[in-house]
Formats: sequence, C-alpha cells, structure tokens
Amino acid sequence: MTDLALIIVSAVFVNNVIFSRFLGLCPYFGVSKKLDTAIGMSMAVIFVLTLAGTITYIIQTYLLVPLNIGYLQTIAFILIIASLVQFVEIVMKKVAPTLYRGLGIFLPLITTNCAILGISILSVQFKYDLIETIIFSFGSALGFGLALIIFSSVREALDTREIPKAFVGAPIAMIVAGILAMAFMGFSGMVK
Amino acid sequence: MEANGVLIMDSSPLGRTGESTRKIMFTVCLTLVPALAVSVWMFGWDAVRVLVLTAVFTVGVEALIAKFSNTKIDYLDGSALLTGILLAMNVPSNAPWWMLLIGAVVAVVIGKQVFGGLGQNIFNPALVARVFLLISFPMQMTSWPLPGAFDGTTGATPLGILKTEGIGAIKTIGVGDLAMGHIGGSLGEISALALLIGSLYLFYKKYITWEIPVAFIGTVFVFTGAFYLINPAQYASPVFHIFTGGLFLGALYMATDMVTSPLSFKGKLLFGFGCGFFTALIRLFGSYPEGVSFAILFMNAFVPLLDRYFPDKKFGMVKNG
Amino acid sequence: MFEIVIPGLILAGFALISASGLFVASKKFYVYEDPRIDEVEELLPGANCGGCGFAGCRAYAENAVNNKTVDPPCPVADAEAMQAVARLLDLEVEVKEKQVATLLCKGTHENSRSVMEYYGIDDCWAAMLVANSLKACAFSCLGLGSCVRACSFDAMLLKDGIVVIDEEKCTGCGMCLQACPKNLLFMRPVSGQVIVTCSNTDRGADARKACKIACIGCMKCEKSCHQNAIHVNDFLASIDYEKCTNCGDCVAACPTNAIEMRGQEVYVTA
Amino acid sequence: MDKQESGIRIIGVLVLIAFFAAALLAYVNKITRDPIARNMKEETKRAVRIVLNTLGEIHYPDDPALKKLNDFEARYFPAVGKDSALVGYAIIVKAPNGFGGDFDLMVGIDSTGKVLDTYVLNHKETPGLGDNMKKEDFKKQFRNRTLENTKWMVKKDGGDIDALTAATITSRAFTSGVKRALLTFKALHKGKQK
Amino acid sequence: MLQLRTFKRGGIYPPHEKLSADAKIIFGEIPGNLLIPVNQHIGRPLKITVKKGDAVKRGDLLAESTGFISSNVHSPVDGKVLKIFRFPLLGGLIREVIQIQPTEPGKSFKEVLESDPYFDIDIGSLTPEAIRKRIEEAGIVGMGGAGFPTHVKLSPPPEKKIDALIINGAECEPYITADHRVMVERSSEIIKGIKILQRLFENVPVYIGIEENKPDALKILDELVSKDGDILIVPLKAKYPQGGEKQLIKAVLNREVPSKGLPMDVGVVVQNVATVLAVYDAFYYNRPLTERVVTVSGNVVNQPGNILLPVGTPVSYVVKKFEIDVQKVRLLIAGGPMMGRTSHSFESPVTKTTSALLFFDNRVFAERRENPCLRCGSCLRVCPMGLDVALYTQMIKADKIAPEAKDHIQDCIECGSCAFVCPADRRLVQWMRLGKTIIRREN
Amino acid sequence: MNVKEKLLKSFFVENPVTGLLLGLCPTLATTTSAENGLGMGLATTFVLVSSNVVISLLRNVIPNRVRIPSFIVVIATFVTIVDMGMQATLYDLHKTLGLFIPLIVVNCIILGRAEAFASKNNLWDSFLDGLFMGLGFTFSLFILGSVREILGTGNWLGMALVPGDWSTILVFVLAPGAFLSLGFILVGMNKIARVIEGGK
Ligand SMILES: Cc1cc2nc3c(=O)[nH]c(=O)nc-3n(C[C@H](O)[C@H](O)[C@H](O)COP(=O)(O)O)c2cc1C
Ligand SMILES: Cc1cc2nc3c(=O)[nH]c(=O)nc-3n(C[C@H](O)[C@H](O)[C@H](O)COP(=O)(O)O)c2cc1C
Ligand SMILES: Cc1cc2nc3c(=O)[nH]c(=O)nc-3n(C[C@H](O)[C@H](O)[C@H](O)COP(=O)(O)O)c2cc1C
Ligand SMILES: Cc1cc2nc3c(=O)[nH]c(=O)nc-3n(C[C@H](O)[C@H](O)[C@H](O)CO)c2cc1C
Ligand code: SF4
Ligand code: SF4
Ligand code: SF4
Ligand code: SF4
Ligand code: FES
Repeated sequence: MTDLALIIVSAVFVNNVIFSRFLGLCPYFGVSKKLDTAIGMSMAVIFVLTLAGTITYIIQTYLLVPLNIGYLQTIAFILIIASLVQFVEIVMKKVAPTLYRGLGIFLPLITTNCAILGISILSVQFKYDLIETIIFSFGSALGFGLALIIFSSVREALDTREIPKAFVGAPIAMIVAGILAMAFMGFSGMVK
Repeated sequence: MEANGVLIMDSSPLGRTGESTRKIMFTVCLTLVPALAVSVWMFGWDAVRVLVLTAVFTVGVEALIAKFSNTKIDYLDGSALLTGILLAMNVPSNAPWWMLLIGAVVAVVIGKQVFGGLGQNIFNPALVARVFLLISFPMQMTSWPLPGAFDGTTGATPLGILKTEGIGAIKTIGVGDLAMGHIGGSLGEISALALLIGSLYLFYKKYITWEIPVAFIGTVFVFTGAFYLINPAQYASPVFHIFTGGLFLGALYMATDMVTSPLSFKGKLLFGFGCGFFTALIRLFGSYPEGVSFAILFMNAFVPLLDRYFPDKKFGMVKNG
Repeated sequence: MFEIVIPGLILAGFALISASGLFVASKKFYVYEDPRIDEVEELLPGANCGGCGFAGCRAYAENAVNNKTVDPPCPVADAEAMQAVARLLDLEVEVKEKQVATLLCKGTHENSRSVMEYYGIDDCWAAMLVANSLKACAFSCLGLGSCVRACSFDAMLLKDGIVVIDEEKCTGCGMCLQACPKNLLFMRPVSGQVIVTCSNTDRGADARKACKIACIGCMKCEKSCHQNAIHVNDFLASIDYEKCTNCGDCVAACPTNAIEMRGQEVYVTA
Repeated sequence: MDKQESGIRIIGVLVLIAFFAAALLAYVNKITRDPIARNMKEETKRAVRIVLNTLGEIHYPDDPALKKLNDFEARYFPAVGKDSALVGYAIIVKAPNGFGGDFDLMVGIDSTGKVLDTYVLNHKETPGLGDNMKKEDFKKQFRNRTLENTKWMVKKDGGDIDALTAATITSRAFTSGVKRALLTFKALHKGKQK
Repeated sequence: MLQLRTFKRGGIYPPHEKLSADAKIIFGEIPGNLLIPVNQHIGRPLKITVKKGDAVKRGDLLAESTGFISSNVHSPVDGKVLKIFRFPLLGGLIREVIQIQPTEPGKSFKEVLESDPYFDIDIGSLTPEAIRKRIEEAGIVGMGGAGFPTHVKLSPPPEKKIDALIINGAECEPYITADHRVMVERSSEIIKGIKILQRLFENVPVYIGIEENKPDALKILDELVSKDGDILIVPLKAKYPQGGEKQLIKAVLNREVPSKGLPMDVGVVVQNVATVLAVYDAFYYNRPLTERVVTVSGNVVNQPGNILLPVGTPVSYVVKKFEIDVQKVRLLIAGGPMMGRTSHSFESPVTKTTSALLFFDNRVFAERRENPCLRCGSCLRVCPMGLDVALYTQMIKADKIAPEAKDHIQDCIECGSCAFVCPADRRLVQWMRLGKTIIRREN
Repeated sequence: MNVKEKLLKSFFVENPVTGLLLGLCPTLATTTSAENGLGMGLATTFVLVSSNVVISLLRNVIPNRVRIPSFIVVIATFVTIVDMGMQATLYDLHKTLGLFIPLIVVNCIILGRAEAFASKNNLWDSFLDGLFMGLGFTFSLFILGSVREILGTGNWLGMALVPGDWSTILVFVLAPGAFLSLGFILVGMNKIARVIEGGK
C-alpha cells in the first residue's frame, strides 16, 4: 500500500511529468492560457492516460513479449493510443455531447502528447505490474494536471500584469515554468 | 476670471493618507536592522560585506534596467534594496562576490523585471534568487561560517547536520542558542528573536498581517511535532524545527511579501498552511536540509488560484433579501 | 523470411482491428458537421479580431456556412478571400472598396489649447468620467489612445495629442470606432481624399475660440462644390464620398483649413 | 478529394501500410539485432578492461556470473592472466541510496583483495556534483585499499574516505558500493581457496 | 451617552477638517448671471419649456420631466432667458444650460426668500398621493449627492413593505458642514418635513443618523424629538463612509442591503436631511427646489462658511463673496474631497446636488501619478463593500474582466476609501467607474 | 524564394521550436549539451525527411478517414529504424537520449508537417520542407544545448571553456535551466525573426 502511495507522490511531486520528466510539454504550453480549458484538459489527460497505460500494459505483456517482437513497441503503442483516443472521441461526441464539449475537444491534442506514449513506455521500463502501472499512469496524469492547473492560473494572472512586450506569451511562460521547476526541485530525494 | 495656470482635473478621492510605496519598503528595511545587527555581531565584517554588495548589486541591476528600458522604473523606491537585503540574509556570510552578483541579477531580472517590475511578479524575487543559487552552487550554499568563528571555520546548519548526520548530532543545541543566534546559518537565519522584534512594528503598521506567519509556523510546529511524538529517536523536536533554517525569516518577511501572497483572509491562511506543510515535508523527507524557500516559492504559484477561489465575503452577499 | 512476414501480419491484424473498430464507430456514432466550416475557416485570415461581430473566425465561419451568408464581410480579409468564401458557399459577393479609419479632429496641442491639467488614468473612457474634454474644444480627441490600444494591427499612434492612422496598415476592421468614446473616428473609402477634420457642432464663434482649425459652418465649401458633395449641418461640414471627386475646391475655399486633402500625388480632376 | 471512401478501401490501406511497416522493421531488426547486443556487452567489457587495466593482458568470460550474499547481490567477471591463473575480479554491485537512487558500480579487485579501480556504469546523480565520482581525484583514494585496512565510511561518519565536496550522499553510496564489492570478493575468494 | 453605532466592514478615518462647522448659514445676493443646468438628476432627460428671450418668474418651470424617473427644473429668480447652450458643469462634464439674466441682480437673496408666502399646512389632511405629487412637481431630487428623483424613491412597489425611514445626517465627508448647519439652524423644520414623509408609510419609525462629531446637532434634535416616540436620534461613530446608504442602514438597523439591491429590499427608505428640508419648503412655502446650502471651504479660503445659493449661481460669485485669491487656486472640488468632482471652470454653476465648493492650492495636491499596485491589500481592507478592488482594477486595466467579478464591480459605491489608502496612488475609483462603463457597454 | 532565404526562414522565422513552439519535450529534455542537442536534432531530421518523402509518395493512396493513423504508422516505422540504427552504431549517444528517441513519434512537428505539407505537396518539395524544418529544429536544439552546456558545465562540445576550479551555474543543466534558457532564447530569436521579416 505504501508502495503505491509512494508511486503517486513520486509521480506528482518528485518526478513530475512536466518538470522532471519533460513529457507533454506542447499541450502544457499550448492549453494553459485559460484556467477553464486547463481544467478540462487535465481531466481528459487523466482519463486517457490511465486508460492508455492499462491497455498498453496488456499489449506489452500478452502480445509483444510472448511473440518476441519488442521492437514493435513504439509502433504498436502509438497505433493503439491513436485509435483509442479517436474511438473515445467519436463515441463521446455522440453519447455524451456535453461531456464532449468539456473534454472531447482536447482529445485530438492528446494523441500527439508524448506524455501518453512516454509514460506507457516508462511503465514498461520500470517493470511495473498491472496495478502499479495503473497507479503510475494515473499519478503521472495527476502530476500533469496539477502542473497545468497552477501554471494556467498563473498565466491568467499574468494577463493582468504589465509584462514587457518582448516577454509576452511564450518567453514569460517558459520563465514561469522554469521557476516552478526550481520549486519542484525541493521535492527531490523524497522518494528514492 | 482666470486662475494662475490651468486647474487640476482628477478622479475622486482627492485626499490621500501619507502612505507610499517608498515608505513601506524603507520601513520594512529598517525593521530588519535588529536582525542585521545580530548577524554583524555574529559574523563580523563579512556580514557587512555581503549586505553592502548585495544591496548595491540589486539596486544597480535595477538601475541599469531602468536606464535601458522605455518603461518608467523607480529603482530607488526601496523594493530593490529590500530584495537585496533579504537576499543577503539568505546566503552564507562567506559567499563570494560573483555569487552575490548572480543572485542579484536573477532576483531582479528573472524574479521581477521580466514580469513587468514592481508588483507584477508572481514569485518572490529574493527567493527565486536564493533557490537558483542553492541549486546552482550547493557547495557554497550549504557550508556556513560558524557564528563568532572569525577564523573561517565552516560547518553545516543545524538542519544540515540533522539531515546528514542524524538526530544524535543536534542534541547539544539548546533552544536558547537557536533563538539568540548561536548557530550556523545564513545572515538572517540565525536570530529568530531579533526578526520577531523587528516585525512587531510591521504588524502594528498593518504592512503584514498575522494570518500567514501564524499559519506557517503553526503548521510546521504541528507536523514536525506529530512526527516527534511518533518517534523522538528519529525526528527532531518541533521547537528545534521552528527556530532553525530561517523559518522566522521566511514566515515573517518572505511569505508575507504583499506582492506574492494572497489577498483574502482564507487565502492567507491556506497559503501559510501550504508553506508550513511543504516546509515540514521537505525537511522531514526531502534531500534538501531546508524547505522554507522551496515551500514559499511553490505556494507563490498558488496565489492566483487562492485569490480566485477563496475571496473574502462581500457586503450584501446575504441569503435572500 | 518468416520472421519478417509474421510481425507484418501481426501488426496488420492490429491495424485491421483498430481500423474496423474506428470505422464501425464512426458509422454508428456519426455526428454531422459541415466540412465547409473548416474550409471557410481556412480561408479567413485567422486574426480572431472580432471585427465582424462574431466570437472569432471559427464562429464567423459557422455562421457563414449555417446561414449561407457572407454578411457582414470579414473586415480584415481582402476581397479575393471573401470571394473565395462566397464561391465556396455558391454566393455572389459584391466587391467593396477598402475602408480606412479616419479621425475627424485636428485638435493638436497647438490647435486647441488644453484647459486643464489631467492627472487621471490614460484611457479615453476613463477620462470622460472626469471631464468631457481635456482641451478647449469640447469635441476634440482626448489623445489618451483608447483606440490605439483597440487596434490589433498596429495602425494607430498618438502624436501631438491626437491619433494618427497609418492607412496602409489599417484593415478597416472598425475596432477603433467602438473604442472611441467621442465618436471621432469613421470609415471612409481609401479613394476619398478630402476630409473635414473637425467634429465641432458649436456655432462659428464658439468653435473658432475652441480651436484654430475648427469648422465654423460658414458654408463656403458647400457653395464652392460643383458636385453637391459637401454639406453643412449643425455648423459642421461633412462629405458625401459617393459624390466627391477629390477636386479640392472646398479645400481651397475653407477659411480655417478645416478641410484636408490626403495623398495629393494621386490627385484627379473631374 | 476522394468522395466515396469505401470501408474496405479505408481498412485495406491501413492494414497494408501496417503490414509493410512491420515487415520493414522486422528486417531492420534482423540486421541491427546483433550489433546492438554486441554494443551492450561491449560496454561492460570495456569497463572490465578499464578497472582491471593494471593487470596487463587478461581473459574473462563474455557474461558475468551471479553471486548472492545475505543482503545484496553482485555480478562478477573472474579474470585470468596469460598463464590462466586467476588474477582478479571485476565486480558489479548496486551502490545503495545515492542522491538519485541506487546506481551500478563496477569495482576491479586483484587477487589479493586490493581495489584496483572503479567505474560507474549508470547513474542518476547530479551532473557537476554527484557525477564527480567518476573523476580521478575522487577515484584515486580507493586504490590499494582492502576490506581490512580501511574503515569503509566517509570521514564525516568517522571513516577514512574523503567525500566529494557537497556530495556526501553520493560519496556514502559509492563507499558502501565499494565495500559491497570487497565483501563479494571475500566470499568468492574464500570459496576459491578451499 | 448612547452606544455609538457604526457599520463593521471596512471604512476609514480621514481628518474631519470641518472648518465651517460653527459658521452660520449666510445669504448672498442674486448674482448677475445664472446658468441653470437642464438635467440635474439621475433619470430621463428633461424637455426645455422656455426659449431664448422669454421672461421668467421665480418658481417658473424651465424644463419639465418627461417620465416618472425625471425631475422638473425651475427658475430661482425673476429674469430673462438669454441663451441656451452647452457649458462645462461642476465636475467637468459639458451639458446644456439655460442662461438667465436676473431682473434684480444684487438684491439680497434673503429678501427674496422672505417674500415667499407661508402656508400653515395640516399634515394630517394630506394623502400620500398628494404628497408624492407635490414632491414631484417641486422637482425635488436627492440632495445627498446622487440626485435621484425623490418622489420615485418614495413610491416603492407595493410588494416592498417599508418599515423604517432613515434620515441621513451623517455627513461623513471631510470639510462639508452644510447638512450640519441645516440640522442646527432649521431643526424644527426638518422634523416637520419628516412628519410629512412619515405619512407616506403609515407612520413608520424614523431614525436620524448623525455622526458624533456634530454634538450640537445631536443635542438640538434630541431635545426636539424627545417627546416623539417614533423619531429616534441615532448617534454614529465618525467613520467614513457612514453616510453611504447601505452602510448607514447596516449601522442603524444592522440590515444588509443585498448585492445589486436597493434599500427598499430591506424595507428602508433613506433620505438626506437637506432633502427633507426641501420637502418642508415645498409644502410650507410652496417652493420648488431652487436653492441649497453650500459649504465653501478649503485651504485657500480665509473665512470658510456656509451659504444659501440659488441653483445656477456660478462659482465666480462665490469666489468674490468669500474673497478667494484665484491666483492661488489649483484645485476646485464640487462636493467633498472623497467623492467630489474636480472642475476646471470658475463659471460653472451650482446645482441641486452641490453640497460644497472646496478651493485648494498645490499644497494638498502634490504630484501623484499612478505607481504599480503592490497588492498590499489596504484597499480590500477598507472597502466598505468588501470588494477585491486590487484584482478588479487590474482586470479592468487589462480589459479582461472575469465574469464573476462583474456583479461586484457594479456594487462599488465609489466612496473612494480604497484610493484614499492606496500607497501606490492608484486611481482605483476611476478604474472601477471605467469598469462599470465597460460592463454597461457590453450589455 | 531561394534556398538561402528559405533556410534563414526555417532557422529563425518558422523555426518549429522558437517560432511554433512545437516538439518541446525533446528540445528541453535532451539539450543538456550541445552534442546531445545536435544528435537529437539530426535523428529527428532523418525521421522528418523520410516520413515527409514517404507520405508525399502515398498522398494519393491514403484515404482521408485514416489519414492520421496511416501517417503515424509511417512515422513510427522510421522512428523505430532510427532507434535501432542508433543503438547499433551510436550506442553512447543513444543511451543519453534514451526515452526521447521513441518519442520522436509524437513530436508534434513531424505529424504537423505530414499533415500540413507532405500530404499536399510533391516529393521534392516535401523532401526540402522536411530537411529545412529538421535543420531549423536541429539549429535551435544546438543553440539551446550550447547555452546550457556552457553555463551549466563550463564546457562546449566537450571542450573546457573555463578553468576547472571555477564554479559553474549548475541549474542550467538541470530541469529549471532548460525552461529559463529557452525563455530567453525565444526573446532573442523573436527579435532576430522580426529583423529578418522587416528586412524583406
Ligand atoms: C541541484 C543539487 C543537486 C545535488 N546533487 C547531489 C548529488 O548528486 N550527490 C550528492 O551527494 N548530493 C547532492 N546534492 C545535495 C547537496 O549537495 C547536499 O548538501 C550534500 O549532498 C550534503 O552535504 P555535504 O556533502 O556538504 O555534507 C545536490 C544538491 C543540489 C542543490
Ligand atoms: C437606476 C436606479 C433606479 C433606482 N430605483 C430606485 C427605486 O426604485 N426606489 C428607491 O428607493 N431608490 C431607487 N434608486 C435610488 C438609489 O437607491 C439611491 O438612493 C440613489 O442612487 C442615491 O444613492 P447614493 O447617494 O447612496 O448613491 C434608484 C437608483 C438608480 C440609479
Ligand atoms: C460614500 C457615500 C457617502 C455618502 N455620504 C452621505 C452623507 O454623508 N450624507 C448624506 O446625506 N448622504 C450621503 N450619501 C448619499 C446616501 O447614500 C444616500 O444617497 C442619501 O442619503 C439618500 O438621500 P437623498 O436621496 O435624500 O439624497 C453618501 C453616499 C455615498 C455613496
Ligand atoms: C512585508 C514585505 C515583505 C517583502 N518581502 C520580500 C521578499 O521576501 N523578497 C523580495 O524580493 N522582496 C520583498 N519585498 C519587497 C517587494 O514586495 C518585492 O521586491 C516585490 O516582490 C517586487 O515586485 C517585501 C515587501 C514587503 C512590504
Ligand atoms: S485603425 Fe486599426 S482598429 Fe481602426 S479600423 Fe484600422 S485596423 Fe481597425
Ligand atoms: S480618437 Fe477617440 S479613442 Fe482615440 S485618442 Fe482620440 S478620443 Fe481617444
Ligand atoms: S470606491 Fe468602491 S471599491 Fe473603493 S472602497 Fe469604495 S466601494 Fe470599495
Ligand atoms: S491599496 Fe493600492 S497598492 Fe494596495 S492593493 Fe490596493 S491598489 Fe494595490
Ligand atoms: S514534444 Fe510535443 S508534447 Fe512532447
């Protein structure tokens, strides 16, 4: 039990996807201009990442390994993830249009989010079992969500501040992310 | 009927109190004098050197920016000076000049001016610089001259000793030593009492309010106390924790930086609580011996959220008419 | 050979399953969305300036497709792009001449003396809450640049207490018109070179006192115009650009220099 | 573009592409499999040569053997000299509790139980701090130490080892790693001498 | 002494500076020239009923109301309409004015007033409808500052049951003493006026809220009403903005007017003492509202005082009357320093809502440009409405007003407490007003 | 537009990283040194060029509905080839770049170019587009890597630039330094971009 808790703490704080693993940065910078969208995106990522982590785990352990075709990992994972995301999108659009308007619009963005593929590959590398993989994927997504939500609230606040022209937009966002990454370094060593 | 020159047009109100940005900033600087005096007494001329250099560097960097930017920057408004003094209080007294220069540049440029200058920054500039230095130069930033030891002997802070050598090594340090400054540490870290005395005037002037310091220190006390009760053989006492590692400096002067802390009552309490919680967490479980700077910096990022979701109650927000 | 074909087959199977899954799903959970919306959006400039009155280019495209209209035309897109949109929707579109924002005031510091020392915030609407005008002329440009800030195309700047518009950069989006609390900006076709740079509707003497170049409503321009293109109402002249031929007779006739001629190099006589 | 995309065609194209893609990859895999495997081994073997450099010409197996002691396990390469006599070991241990977690350390030990050299195989210590353990300045103090002639602790903890500046944590891990290797050696050697 | 009541949230303590507190109300002469603003109220614009060259008598209608929320304007003197044109009013806005050339300039205004006939009214015989009608005809608007037509305020919809009438004698603004002097010098008339208003709401209890810094007014009124069980004098702590109606209701009755609500939502009507006096005059002298008491003060005024002026009197008359050295004047405020508005012309006329004319030189007005907000929180602390002023003004400045902030911005009463304490000299009130303008424009 | 101009443009104006803010993960993660940045950039360029070429060839065959999945499969194939090829030939570099080689698949630049360019243009243009985009990407990675390596370790391309006993600013080779450096480089690149655009 403590092990699982530690996986979460590690994924959220110590080895945060954004600030320590450097995964999923494009949507992190792209979808963080408004808090509301950031919250939607975080939810979508939590949903998809947990799902993708689970399914890729199954593919890896019951297909790729027994058949000895580990080198197809990348291509198989990305194919699965892409179809999965699109499938969810299509179904959600029809079945739950309100949810779609909240989350669905982020789904296409998620396909090209390396956090999904990256975390899936990492859980394989870390040799996690199924439960650990699910917790790890969920925790990483949670870390993404936390980082995204505080980041976007800061960026929204920056909208009302007088940023020098040369720094408006991406540069100041990078600097804020840098300072946040420094703050996150305080958690280093908490989970070995 | 003609006046001597044109009349002034402005929006109401046309009166003001005597408060001004400068007055606030210089007052805060002045209240730091007791703590500075203690550190000079403890560390000698080195402390003066660090103080003067850092203050000159921060104000100088800001003056340079003011010169080359086309927006109006008042580099003598005291905020850069204050940032400088607080930064100086966050480094060891034997810090080399180039480190202080880097710190000043980071504080003023990355911590403040890229956000648009005074009042626009999200993160505490002095802490951005301190954490930057801590991460960049862990060697210089974690070996401290011992107070009163003018021969250049260095050692770790009590928290550093606790982290690397375990609980046994700190048994000899008494509460009196901690409160009075007979411990290793940065300039401002060593005397909790002097800081408290200085800050009383700030409370009186309402430049700072009680919520953040009380919530901050209280949370650290409660959390470290809980672990102490569980296992006193492994964890240090809460009294040790609140008197070490610049907790007072952080709670009274840095977490309370008005620019980078929440505005509402609930926001302040939560902010203080968050600072305390993460400080305790990092101290108890992290690699870094000290968590105050990281915790405050981390919580700075939550200020917009706290402002937004925990505002004060408005007049007229009553249920039915 | 085997070790090459087998993986191929496995991945092909994989692809088969996911593709058919998607195919079935897309049939079963089909939601119609007009593909032309995307196409229209692609044709639009994507400035998301809101000048058309919709919430951004996508919203404009949706309206265009759903209601089969290009009215109002996107103020930023050039005529070619709008015609492309119209063609896409099988519509006819009339080509309109480019419009540019024009300031109907020349109350520079020199022309209209300032009658107060304003200490409030630099925003025209905010200044209006403190005083109607900062200068002797009650109608004059406040020169605090609310319009400048509203322009997303960097087409305006403040000079000598009034705004100057770069007609090359101006896209005619009209955002500045809404931003001006004094209604001093209006749209004129670029080819219209004659401009009455005044908005003062006070009587001649009062207007003259307020500003050196004020239109005093003397009617000389109206009399001088052979095209019946300039008229004086409320002691203020205004030009009908449908009729004006840029001959410049009124400019010469005006005793206060309230009428101005732009771009004389393309001067044409009727 | 294509107005009527029949289901068969859609699925067919994707399946075909997938087929060719995987086939291509299988082919590339076939070519690169051996060099990759060789590279992987090569690295370890290169390390062995480095840590046992002072022993002159040696021979050692392609794959390490495994030794389990009570509280840790180690892999080792026994090295024989020209005359087929055992001249030393290259022992791979986990150095525990570094700043960035455990890291793999290879220690060369001669047949008398003296440390010859060390090599860090992979680690997550901080560049510029912990990773200075790879530097000669730090490594050289371990040479010629044996399990017996040294207190295997950093000076701060009352031992004989000088820690890296500001990286005591790494130094501690490194020191326990070397000690583990020596313990492994002792266990191995005892067996040999029997 | 009674326990002093006050409102709890926010508020400030600016120096009182009631320099003219002991100066009796004086009466001037009819000025040589009157500029009567057509619209002096909140509501629908009026229709001018005179034209250039018309002769008018004191009390004649100059412009009439065009709807319910509108209020007539009358001529304070006999004279001739010279011109109708646009002119800067006190407060800088340029509006239509009717210029009147009095027939007898220089005649003592006291004489004019004394020649008005007195009617001894039997209050008991007045019906509520008649009262409202008379108030409407007389063109009475709120004299506490807003200028809202009083008859409208006194006609709450039937579902709003009024169970308290509060008379606002707080006069919390520094310098101003007009209400104070009225309470001292015309106390019995005020009580009679109150009695008239009381009839509108079935003799509801009346509370007269007065700040403690007017002990003479408190004493005189207290003696007058001691026999009346249903009129209560409520001494209030001197704290700004005690006179704001929401704060006053909170202080006197501990009721909180809901956000975006009106006093009648909590069963209260609030009227200013001068308004009550205008009501009295309308009934007992049949006078429309054509004159008011104005405090003349400020640091360049040697003899600060209070003067009864006909509406339309230009400031220049006051300058002469009080022998003010215009060369020294740099700042002219109509109203108090907290809520008053600056003006740039000495010819601008006094209106029904001008409670004071303050003249200052540079000394009180050192150069103050806006500095960046420090988020010091002072403005939030003192805002009597509990608004997050610093945040809203930043949003307004960046033109990014969060939807949830809009209602709060509209709740601002523009009291100026926030800007008064702001160490960065931010024009918070102007920003808030700009915010309101933006929000209004959006709707 | 001639080649030189195009190259200049893809380096500064339409640079995927500094202009479009795409492909940030490898950009930030692998630029602890100039060499790593260069390696990552070239690997990406290879994939970009190859996939652009193949997709351009297949552009009339692939049905619209499965456009994206097909592109991804093509891209993933080349990524895996790079992965294996690098492991076989440049083992050490591969070890430092680690996870980020397979992640080239999801590098938004590649799919973006496939979608926006290669699926609509002929082979030669697609090839050039891939090449220029890739070089632009490599260029920014190289700059970023250089800045971080020099400030953080005092070395450049393995050469020591400052005396050994000098302290270097460690934070630049760590995570926060990546963001901070890129932030300031963006400012510089935008300035250059403006000059180039204005110059025309
Ligand atoms: C960015 C950073 C990275 C660090 N990396 C290491 C490391 O790799 N190894 C290590 O032992 N300590 C590391 N530290 C920890 C500190 O240097 C710590 O103070 C030290 O390990 C213990 O102090 P001492 O060696 O001076 O006794 C790091 C600190 C920082 C700020
Ligand atoms: C648009 C508007 C409508 C109002 N309607 C009423 C009303 O129906 N009843 C009422 O008692 N007061 C009404 N008021 C008056 C206000 O309650 C308030 O008394 C007036 O604005 C002056 O208050 P102040 O001086 O505190 O600002 C209204 C005010 C405004 C601006
Ligand atoms: C900040 C503020 C201060 C006020 N101060 C006073 C005051 O001191 N005396 C007063 O009569 N009205 C004052 N008012 C106006 C009252 O809110 C209210 O409008 C008035 O008492 C209603 O009466 P009236 O309609 O007769 O003017 C103030 C309003 C505001 C917003
Ligand atoms: C009570 C108080 C505390 C402050 N604390 C800090 C601080 O910790 N660090 C700092 O750089 N500036 C501090 N300042 C100064 C100032 O707010 C700071 O430079 C701004 O963050 C710059 O915009 C403080 C100011 C006040 C009034
Ligand atoms: S000046 Fe600017 S805002 Fe005004 S119409 Fe032209 S482009 Fe639009
Ligand atoms: S034109 Fe209008 S908006 Fe622009 S500066 Fe003049 S007054 Fe302001
Ligand atoms: S002016 Fe408005 S925001 Fe400021 S204190 Fe008064 S009510 Fe609050
Ligand atoms: S009082 Fe002024 S400086 Fe302080 S928070 Fe309010 S606006 Fe900012
Ligand atoms: S490279 Fe775009 S999300 Fe990682």
